[in-house]
Amino acid sequence: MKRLDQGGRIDRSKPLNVSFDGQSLPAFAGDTLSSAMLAGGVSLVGRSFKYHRPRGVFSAGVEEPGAMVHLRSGDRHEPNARATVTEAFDGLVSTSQNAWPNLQFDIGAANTWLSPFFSAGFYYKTFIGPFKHSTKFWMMCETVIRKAAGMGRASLLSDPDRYEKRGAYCDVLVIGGGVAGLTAALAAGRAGAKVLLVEQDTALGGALLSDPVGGAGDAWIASVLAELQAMDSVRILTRTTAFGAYDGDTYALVERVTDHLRVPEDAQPRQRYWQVHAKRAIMATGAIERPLVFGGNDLPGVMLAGAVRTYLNRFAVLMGERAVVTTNNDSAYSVAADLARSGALVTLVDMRAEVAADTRARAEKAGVFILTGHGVLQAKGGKRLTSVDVVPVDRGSRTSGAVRVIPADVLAISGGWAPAVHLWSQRFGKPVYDAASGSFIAPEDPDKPLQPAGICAAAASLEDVITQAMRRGAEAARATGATGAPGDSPAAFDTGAFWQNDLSPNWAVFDAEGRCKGKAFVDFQHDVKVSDIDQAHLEGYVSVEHLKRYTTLGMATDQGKLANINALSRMAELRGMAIPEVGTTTFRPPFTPITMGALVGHEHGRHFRPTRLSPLHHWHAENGAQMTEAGAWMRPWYYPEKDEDLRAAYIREATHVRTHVGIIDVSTLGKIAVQGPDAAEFLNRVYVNGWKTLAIGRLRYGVMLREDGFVMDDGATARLGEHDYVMTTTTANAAKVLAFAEHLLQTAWKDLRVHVTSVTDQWAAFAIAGPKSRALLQTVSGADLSRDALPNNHWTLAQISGVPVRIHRMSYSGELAYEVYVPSGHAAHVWEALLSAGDDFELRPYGTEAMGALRIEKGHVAGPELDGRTTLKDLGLEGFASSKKPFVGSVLRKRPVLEDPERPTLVGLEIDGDTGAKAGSLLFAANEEPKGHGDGWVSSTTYSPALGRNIALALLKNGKARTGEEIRVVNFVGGEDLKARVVSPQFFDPEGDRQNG
Amino acid sequence: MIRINCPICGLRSETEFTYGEDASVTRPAMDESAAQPWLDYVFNRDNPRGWHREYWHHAQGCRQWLVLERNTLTHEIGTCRLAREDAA
Amino acid sequence: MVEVRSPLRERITPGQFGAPGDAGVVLGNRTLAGLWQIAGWSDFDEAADPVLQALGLTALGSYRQAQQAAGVRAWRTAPDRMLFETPQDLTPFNSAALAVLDLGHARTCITLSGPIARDVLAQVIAVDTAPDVLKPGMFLQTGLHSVAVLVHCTGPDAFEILVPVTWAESVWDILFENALPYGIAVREAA
Amino acid sequence: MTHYSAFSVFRHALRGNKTWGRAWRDPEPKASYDVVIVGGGGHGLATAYYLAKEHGITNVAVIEKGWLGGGNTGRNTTIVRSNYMMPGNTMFYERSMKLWENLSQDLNYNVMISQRGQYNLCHSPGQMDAARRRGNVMRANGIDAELFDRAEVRRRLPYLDYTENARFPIHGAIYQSRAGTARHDAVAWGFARGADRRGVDILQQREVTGYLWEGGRIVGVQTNRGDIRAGKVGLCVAGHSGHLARMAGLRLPIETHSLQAFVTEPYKPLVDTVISFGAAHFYISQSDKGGLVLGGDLDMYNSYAQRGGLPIVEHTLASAKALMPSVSRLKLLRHWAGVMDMSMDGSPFIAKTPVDGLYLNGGWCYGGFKATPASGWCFAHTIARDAPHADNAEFTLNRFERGYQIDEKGMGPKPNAH
Repeated sequence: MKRLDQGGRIDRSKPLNVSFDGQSLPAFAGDTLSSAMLAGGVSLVGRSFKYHRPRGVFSAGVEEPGAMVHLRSGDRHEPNARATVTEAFDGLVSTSQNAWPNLQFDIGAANTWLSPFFSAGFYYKTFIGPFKHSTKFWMMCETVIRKAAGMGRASLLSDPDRYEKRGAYCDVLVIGGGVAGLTAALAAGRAGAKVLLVEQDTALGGALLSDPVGGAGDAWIASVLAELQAMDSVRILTRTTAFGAYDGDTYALVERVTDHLRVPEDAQPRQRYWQVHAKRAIMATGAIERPLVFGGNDLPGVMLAGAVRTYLNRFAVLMGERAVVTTNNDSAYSVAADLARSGALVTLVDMRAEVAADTRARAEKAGVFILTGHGVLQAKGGKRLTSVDVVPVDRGSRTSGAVRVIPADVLAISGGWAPAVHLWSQRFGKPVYDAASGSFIAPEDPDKPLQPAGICAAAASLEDVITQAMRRGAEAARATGATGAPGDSPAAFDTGAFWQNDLSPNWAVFDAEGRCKGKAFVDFQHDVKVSDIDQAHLEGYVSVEHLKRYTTLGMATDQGKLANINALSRMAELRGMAIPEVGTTTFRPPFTPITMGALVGHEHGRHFRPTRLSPLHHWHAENGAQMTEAGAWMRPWYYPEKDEDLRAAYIREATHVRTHVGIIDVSTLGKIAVQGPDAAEFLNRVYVNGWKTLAIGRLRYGVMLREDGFVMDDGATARLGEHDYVMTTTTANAAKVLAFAEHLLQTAWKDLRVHVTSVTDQWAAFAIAGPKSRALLQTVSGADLSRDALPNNHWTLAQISGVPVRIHRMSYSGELAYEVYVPSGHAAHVWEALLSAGDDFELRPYGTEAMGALRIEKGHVAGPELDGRTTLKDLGLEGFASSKKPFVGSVLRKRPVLEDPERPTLVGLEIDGDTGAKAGSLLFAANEEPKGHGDGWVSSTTYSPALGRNIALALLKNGKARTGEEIRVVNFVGGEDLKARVVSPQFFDPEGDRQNG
Repeated sequence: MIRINCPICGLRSETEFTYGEDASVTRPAMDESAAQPWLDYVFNRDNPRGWHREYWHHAQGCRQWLVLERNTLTHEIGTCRLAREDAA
Repeated sequence: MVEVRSPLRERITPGQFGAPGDAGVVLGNRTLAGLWQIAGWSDFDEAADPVLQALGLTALGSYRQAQQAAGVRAWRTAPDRMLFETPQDLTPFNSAALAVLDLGHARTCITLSGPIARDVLAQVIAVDTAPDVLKPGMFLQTGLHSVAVLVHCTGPDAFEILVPVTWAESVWDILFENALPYGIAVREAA
Repeated sequence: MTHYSAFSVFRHALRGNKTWGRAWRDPEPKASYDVVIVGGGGHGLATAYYLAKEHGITNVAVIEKGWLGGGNTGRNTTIVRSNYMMPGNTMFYERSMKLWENLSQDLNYNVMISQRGQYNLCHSPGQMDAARRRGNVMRANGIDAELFDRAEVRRRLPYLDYTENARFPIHGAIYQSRAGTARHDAVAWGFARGADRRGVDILQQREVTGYLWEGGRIVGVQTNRGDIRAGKVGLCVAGHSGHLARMAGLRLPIETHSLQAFVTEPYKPLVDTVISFGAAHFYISQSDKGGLVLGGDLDMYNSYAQRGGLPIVEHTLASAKALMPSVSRLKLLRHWAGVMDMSMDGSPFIAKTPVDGLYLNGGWCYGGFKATPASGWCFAHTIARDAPHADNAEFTLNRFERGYQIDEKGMGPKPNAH
């Protein structure tokens, strides 16, 4: 292997600092990591998955199964980087993976000697172990297997790079920038369509880039590209892989924006994920070369013929002085001729008995020695190829003569070309077999919005490619409404390359018994051999999917790009069927492995989901609140003083409310404006209680059910005007209730003249609770809030510090309490005014934990009790249900199990001892053994400052009847077993004297 | 990516919408007091392989509920109309 | 008059951020002069007419094209709903036939402009922002970081985004984050 | 038929692996069977296996439209657990776990049960309370469960996001140490081989197109390759239960939805357990091959297309990065989808149907794989005895009429929310 002094598409004036396993490689701008490795004489790059066989560079593209490395280091470390598609950059550091202690001496390589025992499916037959009812033996074996498996080592550091996501909309998306793609884009662009052309490579030209530099192809690319670049309606993206075709004519692309640089600079993203919505798309994705199968076909030095040519012509790397090229079709004649012209001694071993005279003549003229009717029985060597055993073969690929040993340092193989129909298959299903090209292609269907063009559609010559791509481009443009003329096709030209003509079905070389000699690989990375396929067949794993799963064929990182068609050929032989009868598997996205961070874009860290903030959020933060997540919201949990913990803080806050006055931000409550002449009727239908009589100036607590009769939500609704109400919901259910209301109004209740609109953002809300709340509010607002002027469940308008507010008189804490609704842009102003005016009243903020303590003391239900499985009766809310009207859920709530008198119902518990019970503990009768599902469970707990003891709300079977009973409260996972007495859930001030005062 | 042609907002991606439910079941009248019609409405489904009428909510758009025809086998999209204008 | 406090007050620091050089994007925040929703039913045309007249508008308008009159912007947000930015108090028009709702504190306006504004927008909303599609004067309702927003194209390279106030910081952060590679000038809040 | 063991592998290897016999036969169908099971996935094959093993009913056929194990059995994320809280579920899933723990031995087929544990993360005090309730129910029913606080989770899973930057901080987790994964394909193959050994006929590439009726009773099935009579017909076709039930005139409380699964490139061991995120529908584990296996939320709309939509791909990967930021630079290798029977309360059906001769096993929502052994065991019992076992007594079709919704998540009758 050596770098040539001339030729190639590399820039010899720009040497790059690139290394592999500490070895410096002679890299230039334009190289890939693999071309730099080959130029530097590196033949052993990695180890295979199962047998840890030595592997080198096998391809020059995305299908690479062997040359996978650790790329970069530290927090930018990337495992399993394919060297063949890693652009060389200055400062590139790569190391080998999946080898221990090192790449040259890998202990795991011992597996290759044990390979008969590691045959297909051996895992399923062994490691079962002698112990009944125990998985320990297998798990012990598994630990060893897991360590040996895997490929690269992943980093545990956070990724420092940025990723972007963006949408794009075009008439015609052209995927692939080779001759077909460029031509199709030209036709569509000329017709006036908005075109997006994407190419995964760094440059446009596709297969032409593997031709010798300076040929007719280069001029062709330059002229087509110049015309495309002059069109405003055409956008070209290189380094961009279309990895998926999805519903809605959506194509997913990843652009590698800065992967060819050492680090992204100036806040540039590492990669950009494009979501393209294209009216029509053209798949000009070319083809992937098929390997031939014979013993030792995985040795470093054995390489796809097209790749040998790419390294030679694009990267100026001559793979060897003594080359053997073996093929079943004409295309490999190109590489043979090019190698010979570069000075290599080339033997071409053609499995076909006859070859077209012209083909033969052209190759021989270049100096190639041709053996027809021959195949490679075995490639030989240690860590790299040294010689090739060549034998005469018959039509069935069986040996029919003596072995001839040819010394060689490179063996180029070609089994024909498999069109890359992945995207089509992802979207529309399985491709069909085309006997003419011996490959699977997309079936002809002009109605499909995604059409193949070029080699991907098995075009047989460059003229065909251009003609067909012109037509596809023009058709696609026309389908999107473009009316311009596509003009004349760009002229075809002679590249001097051979096409896949006269493909023979031979794909492997067998000995006289029909077996391959040595280890003949079908799936290279996963080490699946022909003998594994044979064994799977013997054992009855005969469908394509069974074979794949039993042997892991096609499941490696190349996802069968190299293996599939050869495996199908073998199965067809074994089953005595034609390939199309055997069928194929469906291609799944992504086309090539995709960096996960790219698809995440900015949605990570604290932007994983948007955060909803109260207008008072910054006040809370600045005043020392510990915040907590409540769905999308952040809420103040407690406001610790000095080094108070949660418990000390909430007890102090709750006590303060009961003795003085406290204020809590309840802006997170859902608020829905309900407007229109039928608003009362609407409320009457969605709530279980009646609304027809609610007067303006009043408000009422309501409960709503789901359609199936379980409780959905609760909250107060105020009547603001003749046709105007404002409903409040729990923080958690606000969006759900609004969408449900809209659904009912727009589908089943179209006759109701009602509008519902979220006003959660419009209004901030504060609950002010405590014996001093009235005095405080009267002072700051000047309004008369006396018991007669504003009784419970009434509201009034007032002004606080120049801001018009609405004051609701209602209590959640059981104290004399008000809710103040403030336009949210004035929330902070009013809040601050209240707190400063409140110095005389010792107004203090309190958080959600203290609010929870206060509501538990009053026996009010909240989230833990409204868990989607409780009924009105369960929660002691049956009294609210009207019997005079139907409401949502009124029929289904009467189902027998929902009416069962034994159901768990809401009770209070007084917990013995000082520790308190934990929510989620189970309840058992005192004399009962604690097992099974228990008699109920603890939903909410707190220390009650007012009662001076630990209390809880719970749902207990037949609860009400058990008042006074002593029960067990068991928290198995916390090791607690407590006693408690069943009491009414209204622990504190059950008569409501305080709140009604 | 399902793309829905909202009669108000135009062609939009499914991420702006919330899937509602089967639109082929009809909510019984409010005064229906028998359980069976409610059980059928709330629980039982045709669940067809093929064309399906379904509710979508343009929650991050015009907040209209839509009735969309969609093929459950191929994800093809048929007509889309405002639920309030849907005759069925 | 008590000043309306922007939900972005704590978030916005005027200055230059992100990639060096000329800012590709200018971000700012404007408090709305007043925002009102009117909603009606089958006779919405008729019921809305007095409001339209009072604001100097003639028709309900389309779902894509915003309307302008002196000191007024109007958006037809649904068949039976319109949104107006106006300092005028529309409460007096509230009736059995027309539901009037004050949303003046419910939204804030994030302004996004500059030569790269359309690209930044394409990174955060799933709607085509190309100049021949989203033209000055057009508007759309869409999701931005899962938040329902109204985007109004106010000029060739200028957009106003009406954002619910409780989500405003998240939306601002996402716009900021997506504009970093182009260089951002953050304006003093207006 | 060969008994599998290290010794048999050794013996066959010495003969060049040319002497292996079929894992199961490819028989010609008989005209009539005592029981015909429709659906050759894990559940159908397990049902046939247990009919033969536990009830001595061996004149059984399993009819499969495609290739066995090709539906959801071969498409799931292979998680096995028994952390269910609702009466009706708890003991059923624990029966399944106990069967799993002996399944490789029972089947003489290594289904690779790996009890590497499962964490359900909690991200708020409320979630911790809900997890405690679940854990307590499990423990009270003899099932292992532990509740860990943040510090303990951090000690055990140091690679998750514990920084200030995490949108939903980890408060703790509930852990089941006996949970884990199994090799999904092997489960289908193992049951197939086990059933076949006991005389069950497995008939692949045969699609049921209708039923044979006699006097209002189902007495067999019509297939695309001829009729087959049966004493009893059992449906095990989750994803398509609605379709096959409708052929018998039944409308089910089931909708069919797509659920996607994801696998990354293989890496050296990284995640040695199963972790469920509590802030979004997401879970992660790592296969023995080294691929990270990710599961996400349903595509929310009804679908029979076995391919997933892009929004859920994005959501799932975003969840992965939110939970474990270092996955950002790792690569997604493949994603696919299966179609699920989503029932109206999130729980399954194993019951006689109102149609004589027809038995239903379906409605598995996301949770079918872990249930496979118990599902087969209980369905076999129900078919053989014409009455449910106590462990599947509540999995009836009429439970909605009664109001007995087994709703683990409390989401109500929204099939895509379970």
